[in-house]
Amino acid sequence: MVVSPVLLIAVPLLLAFIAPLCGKAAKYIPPAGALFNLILSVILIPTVLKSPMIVSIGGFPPPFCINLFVGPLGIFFAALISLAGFLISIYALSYIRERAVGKYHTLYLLLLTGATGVVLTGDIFNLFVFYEILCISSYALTAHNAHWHRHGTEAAVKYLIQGSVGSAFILLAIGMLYGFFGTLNMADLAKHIARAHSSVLFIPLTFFIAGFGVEAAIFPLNAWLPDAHSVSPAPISAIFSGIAIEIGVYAIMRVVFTLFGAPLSVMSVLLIVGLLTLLVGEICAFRQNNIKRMSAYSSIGQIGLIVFAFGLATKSGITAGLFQITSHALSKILLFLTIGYMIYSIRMKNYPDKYVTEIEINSLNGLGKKMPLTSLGFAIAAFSLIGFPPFIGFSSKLLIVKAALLKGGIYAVLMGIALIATVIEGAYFLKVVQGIYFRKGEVEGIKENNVFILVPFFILAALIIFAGIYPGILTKILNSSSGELLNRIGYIGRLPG
Amino acid sequence: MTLKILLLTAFGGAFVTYFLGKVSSKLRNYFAVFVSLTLFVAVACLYGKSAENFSYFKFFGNTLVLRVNSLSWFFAAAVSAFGALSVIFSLDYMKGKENLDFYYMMMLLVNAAMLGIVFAADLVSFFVFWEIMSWSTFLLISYSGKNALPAGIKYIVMSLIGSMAMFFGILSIYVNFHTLIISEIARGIVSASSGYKIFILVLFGVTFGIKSAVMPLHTWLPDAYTESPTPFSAVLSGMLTRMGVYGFLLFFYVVAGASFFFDIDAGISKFNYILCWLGAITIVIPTFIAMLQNDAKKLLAWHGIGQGGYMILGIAFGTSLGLAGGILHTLNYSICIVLLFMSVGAVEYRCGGVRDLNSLGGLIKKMPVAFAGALLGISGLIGLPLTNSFVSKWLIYKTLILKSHPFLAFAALIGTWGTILSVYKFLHNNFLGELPEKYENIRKSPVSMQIPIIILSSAILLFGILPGIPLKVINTIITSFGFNSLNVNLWGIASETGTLNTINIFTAILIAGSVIWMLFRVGKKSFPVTQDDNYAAGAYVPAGKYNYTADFYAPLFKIVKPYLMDFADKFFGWLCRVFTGFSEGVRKIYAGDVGYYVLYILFFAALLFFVQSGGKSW
Amino acid sequence: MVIKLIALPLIAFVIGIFFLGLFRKITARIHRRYGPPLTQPVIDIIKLFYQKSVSHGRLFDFGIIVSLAGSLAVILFLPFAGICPLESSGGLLVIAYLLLFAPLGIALSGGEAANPNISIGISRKLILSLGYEVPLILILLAVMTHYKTISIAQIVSMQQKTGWAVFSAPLFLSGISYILILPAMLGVRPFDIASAPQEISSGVKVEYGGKFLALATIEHAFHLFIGISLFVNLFLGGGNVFVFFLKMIFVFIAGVFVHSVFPRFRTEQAVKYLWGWPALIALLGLVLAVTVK
Amino acid sequence: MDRNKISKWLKEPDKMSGKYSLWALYFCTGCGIIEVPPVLTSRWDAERFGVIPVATPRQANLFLITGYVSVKTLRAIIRSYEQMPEPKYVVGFGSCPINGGMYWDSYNTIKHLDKYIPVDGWIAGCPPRPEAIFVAVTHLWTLIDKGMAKGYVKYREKYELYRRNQEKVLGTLEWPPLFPIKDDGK
Amino acid sequence: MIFYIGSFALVLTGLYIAAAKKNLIKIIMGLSLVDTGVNLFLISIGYIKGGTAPIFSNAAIPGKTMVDPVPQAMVLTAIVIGLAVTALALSLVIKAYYHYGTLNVRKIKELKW
Repeated sequence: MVVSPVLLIAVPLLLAFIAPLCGKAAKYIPPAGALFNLILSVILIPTVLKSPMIVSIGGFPPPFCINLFVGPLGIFFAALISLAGFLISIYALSYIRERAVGKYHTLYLLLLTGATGVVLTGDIFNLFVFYEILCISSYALTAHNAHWHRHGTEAAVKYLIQGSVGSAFILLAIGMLYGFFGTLNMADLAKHIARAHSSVLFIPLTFFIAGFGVEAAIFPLNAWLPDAHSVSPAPISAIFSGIAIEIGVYAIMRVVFTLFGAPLSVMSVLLIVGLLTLLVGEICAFRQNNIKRMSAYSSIGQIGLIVFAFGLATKSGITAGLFQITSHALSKILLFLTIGYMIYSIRMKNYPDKYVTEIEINSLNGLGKKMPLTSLGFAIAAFSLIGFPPFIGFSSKLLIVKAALLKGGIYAVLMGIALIATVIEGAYFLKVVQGIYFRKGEVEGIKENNVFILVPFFILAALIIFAGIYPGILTKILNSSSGELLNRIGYIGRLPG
Repeated sequence: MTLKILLLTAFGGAFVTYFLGKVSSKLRNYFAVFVSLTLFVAVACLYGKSAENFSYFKFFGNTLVLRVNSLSWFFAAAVSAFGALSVIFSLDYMKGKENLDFYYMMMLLVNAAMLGIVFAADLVSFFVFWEIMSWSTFLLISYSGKNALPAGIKYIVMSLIGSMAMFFGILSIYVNFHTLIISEIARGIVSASSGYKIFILVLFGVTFGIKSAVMPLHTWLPDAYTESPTPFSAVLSGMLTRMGVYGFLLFFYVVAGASFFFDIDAGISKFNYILCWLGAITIVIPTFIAMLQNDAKKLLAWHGIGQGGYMILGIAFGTSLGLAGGILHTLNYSICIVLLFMSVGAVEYRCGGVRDLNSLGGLIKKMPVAFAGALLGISGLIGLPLTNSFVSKWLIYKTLILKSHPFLAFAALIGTWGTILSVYKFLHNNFLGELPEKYENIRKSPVSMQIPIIILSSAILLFGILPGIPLKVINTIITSFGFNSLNVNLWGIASETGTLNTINIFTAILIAGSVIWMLFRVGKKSFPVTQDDNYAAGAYVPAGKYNYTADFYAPLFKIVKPYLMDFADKFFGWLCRVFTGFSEGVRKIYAGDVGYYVLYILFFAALLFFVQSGGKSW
Repeated sequence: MVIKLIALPLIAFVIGIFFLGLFRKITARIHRRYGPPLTQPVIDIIKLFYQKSVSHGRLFDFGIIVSLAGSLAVILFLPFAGICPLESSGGLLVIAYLLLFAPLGIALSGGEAANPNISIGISRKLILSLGYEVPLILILLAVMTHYKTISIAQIVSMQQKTGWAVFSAPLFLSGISYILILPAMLGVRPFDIASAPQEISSGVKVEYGGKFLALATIEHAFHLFIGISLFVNLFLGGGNVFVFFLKMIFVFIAGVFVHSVFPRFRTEQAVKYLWGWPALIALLGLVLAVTVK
Repeated sequence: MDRNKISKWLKEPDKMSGKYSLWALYFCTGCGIIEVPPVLTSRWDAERFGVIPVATPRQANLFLITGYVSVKTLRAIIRSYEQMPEPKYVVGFGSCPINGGMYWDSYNTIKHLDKYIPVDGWIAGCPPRPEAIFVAVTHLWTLIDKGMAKGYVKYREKYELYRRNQEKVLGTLEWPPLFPIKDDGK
Repeated sequence: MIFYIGSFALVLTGLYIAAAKKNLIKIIMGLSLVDTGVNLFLISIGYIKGGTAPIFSNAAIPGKTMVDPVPQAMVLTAIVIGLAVTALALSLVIKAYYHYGTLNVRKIKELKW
């Protein structure tokens, strides 16, 4: 083993605090950090697929120390996070140029750190800490440019209040678990829980789900999401939508599957909640006039689909959920980035001295001719989210439906209901696509010529299409990831000593 | 392997066309025509070949396969032919419009996707191509902007509902039979329970019902046909909508198998009779609604629905004759409607985009070729003897009568009379009657429009006089479904109970015509007059000043109009409004008050708590 | 065969013209007039051939030829007293479709003339035909379903075994309905709305003069022949030449009586009538034909 | 009446058929038309001579000008006459078309119809009795037989003259000349 | 036991404040109360009545009487996090007041639906 996965967390954390010192060069630090993480995690993938890596920190042997558990799931998420982080930070190079620039980079790196930490750690309290890092940087990023941005502040306050309640729940649950079993190591906890026959264990589980659920944006804990996603600048929306909420889902699933062994009652609740989230998200998105808010609600819907897939609690279901996470991350990031660029261009043209992060759908009319590549990116992202082949969204939908049908019975019926959401999604996204390409707008003198902004589009679009045509490249890592989630015994068995 | 190359050419050609357009528009046009013609030639070369299961790709560990047999060849040939003709027609029609690179790319893409559909031998590739077709169609429908946009949305929403149903069905099949390859499913499905059969057939029925616009699911079609660019309307009506028919054939007769399909008892009636009746309703109501239309393309669009009913009826009825009639009618109808759309396109092109039947007229003198096309087109649509549709309709009627289903036959026949009325209005108001003064100086349609019109017109006559040409292919299709072979000869059907001999009819009419012509020549030579020289109670009224073709069937409307509402459209509209209101309501959940949000969290936690404490299942 | 092919149209022509003359004569007698000679239609036709007509264009000529050729072709497919040269080519369905040529041809021909009266006439004609096709199709279907064939020759031969269809239990309702719609099929009063001379200057024929009108008159004669002979074939059991002719005359005279005493319907009245009792009876007849074996 | 003479039919079918199939244009110009319905209906039954009213000039070959002709009507008369197929015959009915009759000094009535269209025969009377119509018809038969009812030929030959007369009264006519006018050098 | 009851009482009070109060400052105080309650809960898990500090250098004290150090470490972390959150929250509240001119959450409702 040449490199340590600790670096995945340490480097961005370090860079986060170096960034403010760098002055003008600060903006190159997030891409550098994310690229480092990306390369590192990709290098680690083959090793991890052979056997998970466990890194103990502080010299104590597990379960007494804080340890990192770098399994396929963790490394998959780490790679996804760093990929998203890298592309978004390239985009942000020229997008985030005004006002609170320095703070942005620090917070951004902190967010990446938090996210990476959550997925890599093997210790429940450590998970909480990283989760809090993620959350606090999210609150702050939401309020990016709070001084000029009225809605950003409002969204951040609301997000913060809900998030804090959720965090308190998590901490409470951790305390209870510690009170019961006297350990914080997840493998150890899982071992104890598997043996225990306590009838009160459902209390921490409840608190965990309710707590992580806030970040995961499951219905009805997701009221912050449309606000926060819609008002923050495009890269931030993208990282929220593409990464942050998926981390919430990851946390729920880690707790539910690994710690508590996926009891049926919880899984069915999650399934229903996922379905509700999906439907409510799509239905709300259907009537939005604000393009970013619409996309935000669409994120809720997609999360619902992910939770639904996980709620099936079968291997194929989890694989499908993970695939959907990938597909949603790629597509939604592309969607938010393209929307962001459109908003940016319109804003620069029409009111350059105002700070605008959201815009009416009608304002995008006719942009297809002025910004062909961006519009193409938007269309690809939207098509992928709807689930049209040959884009990646199709593959993930295929896997989810297949998983639900494999489980059969009532699950198949619920899946049928879930598919209605796709129709709604198609309706509102395609209306926007139509507007961009076929409506006449008053946009004049807008050009797209910023390479830093366009390059992420290319990469994301290429990934979406490539992974849509060859979904096989993901199946191996996703299969072993889902295996990791389901194989509780194996997880416990990794515990040294 | 050739199929793979064929599809690669089709898809690649579409994208190359786009980029060529950036270089030179002329080059792009030639290339588009070249690609579409190449595809046609390539498909034509596959005639008579039958090869199963070329694997060409792996998707999630499933091998995706292609195949060619008589069924797919039949549809592929039609698709590529109409595609090529539409592209040729586009050359002049689309001249000077915006976004032409995109337009040609999408035309070729739709074409390619349809080829993919008919060549697909496994359900995933079928679905993938189906969806590519759906969204590229959506983009093309929306191409014209303005009114086209709601039409596009309507299309894609209906289409998505259908695709989702199919998606569900495909994966259900996959999960149950562990294979996606059609021939293997066909073997596996024999053992399925009858409830499952109905479930699957209903799912696919919805999908293909939407695509081929069976009556309660047709509402996307009139708008979509009307608002898309006319060459694409031709493709849309000609082949794309008929992919639904292909789907019916594929799923009912190949996947499910004929015996499977007919053995199902769906409660009151047999499944296929339900479908038959849907087909019958689809014939009658739309053809009568078509009479009410004043937009030429909308009128044709309603016929698109109505004629689809014949195909469904013939196919679902499921006798050799009915099946042959249904499949043959698919081809025949497509020829006619493509031709009619092209005539409308030519008129539209010359008259500055006017399609309003109340303001056109008398164009026969100015655009004889377009008129000839329209005349043959409507004759075909009606099913006059010596045009192609006569044969297919005859087959359908005959099987309905012989199997003692006179009520279905009544629906089919009365639909024909509805067709006569509405298409005659189309012809009359476009080409006959007074020529308005403003169209005094319009010119003939350009050559690129005339070529497809002439080709299709001659096809109508050829297949009408020698129906054996397509019937021979269709015969192999229906025998491959396990039906009795028809006794087909070049000029019709020779079977025991009532034969059809188009040569006789042709000869009879030819002889009668020449006799009458000689009689006509015996009379004194008439002298030509202009359209101004008309009897108008002794007054001189220059033609074109007044238009008596507006509101052509006014007396009839007084009677039928109350009964001819598009109830399905109203229902769906109501559903949309309800859904919109509902979604407005649901949005209110996110009330903006953080106190509520915190309460939501608490409630959620409480609910979970409650549920968990109730079911301590671990 | 060839003799039949030549003879049948001639017979039809003679009978049709005879009917036209008879028509005028009987009408006149009912009006208590002396009336024209029976040969008057022939005189008219000869005169018309000598007149110099106007032509509005190619389609104007072509349409009338198509119209008459269509009627002529129908005659070849329609058995007259067992004479039917082309019976094996599609049966009743082909006839039902070939019948379309005549109105379509005239409509096309008139259409090119750009006369508003023609537009109205075509519209009325088509509406009327839709009106009577509804019961007519039901009737034809009842007959075809009952005899399980689409060949008229077979229908006739079966009737000769079992008796007239109009008096047989399963088909008598259809027969009644056919009688009710026969005036509309023949285009006589009260259903001559399409050619109403007083309202729309004889509708489609308003621009016809000379040989065009002559051909249209012949077409009308053929049309009378076809409509009546179809009824005789389907419901009155055919017969040999003489019997067949007698039956035709009988039916025809009944039609003329109706013609002579009724005023003209308005278009919507006609359609309402046709879709009322005749259609209802025809529907019941079809149900009867399906149920009663 | 030689309607049933086959030999004559074989010799001159055009004249014979023209004689016994006179289709009259149903055109009411003045009070004389009041006498036409009795002629056509049961009382006198013109149909027995082959005379029937038709709806349009395209089908007619007999033009009855039944009564006075105002200037406004003249336009319609000329139009209708020109639309009738040849051979065609015009019969002036009553004294008004002949010389103006009781409208002899009216500023708005045509006095001599044959200045504007060729008239093959006249029926005097104010108005004439229905029987006079039969007399006129039989007279017309003789004229046709003798080849004297050639008004339409005259119209063709002297079209220029007629057209000039017409335009003198009516001003410029909207429709183009029926026959080519040779010297257009006005 | 009293600690547990007390801590839960604190949590519930805090949640009530967060859910029911209109003033943003009060809500944040409520959140702080929740935090405090949770912290108290954590401490009381590790607390042993009459226990000593967990310092192993003094071998005389038996391990059993030592209070568990892990919850204390957790609480320390949690306090830091809570502090950060509160600080951020208050600064955001200042901004919110600056933009909206009110602290009433019923009036800060521009983002909804």
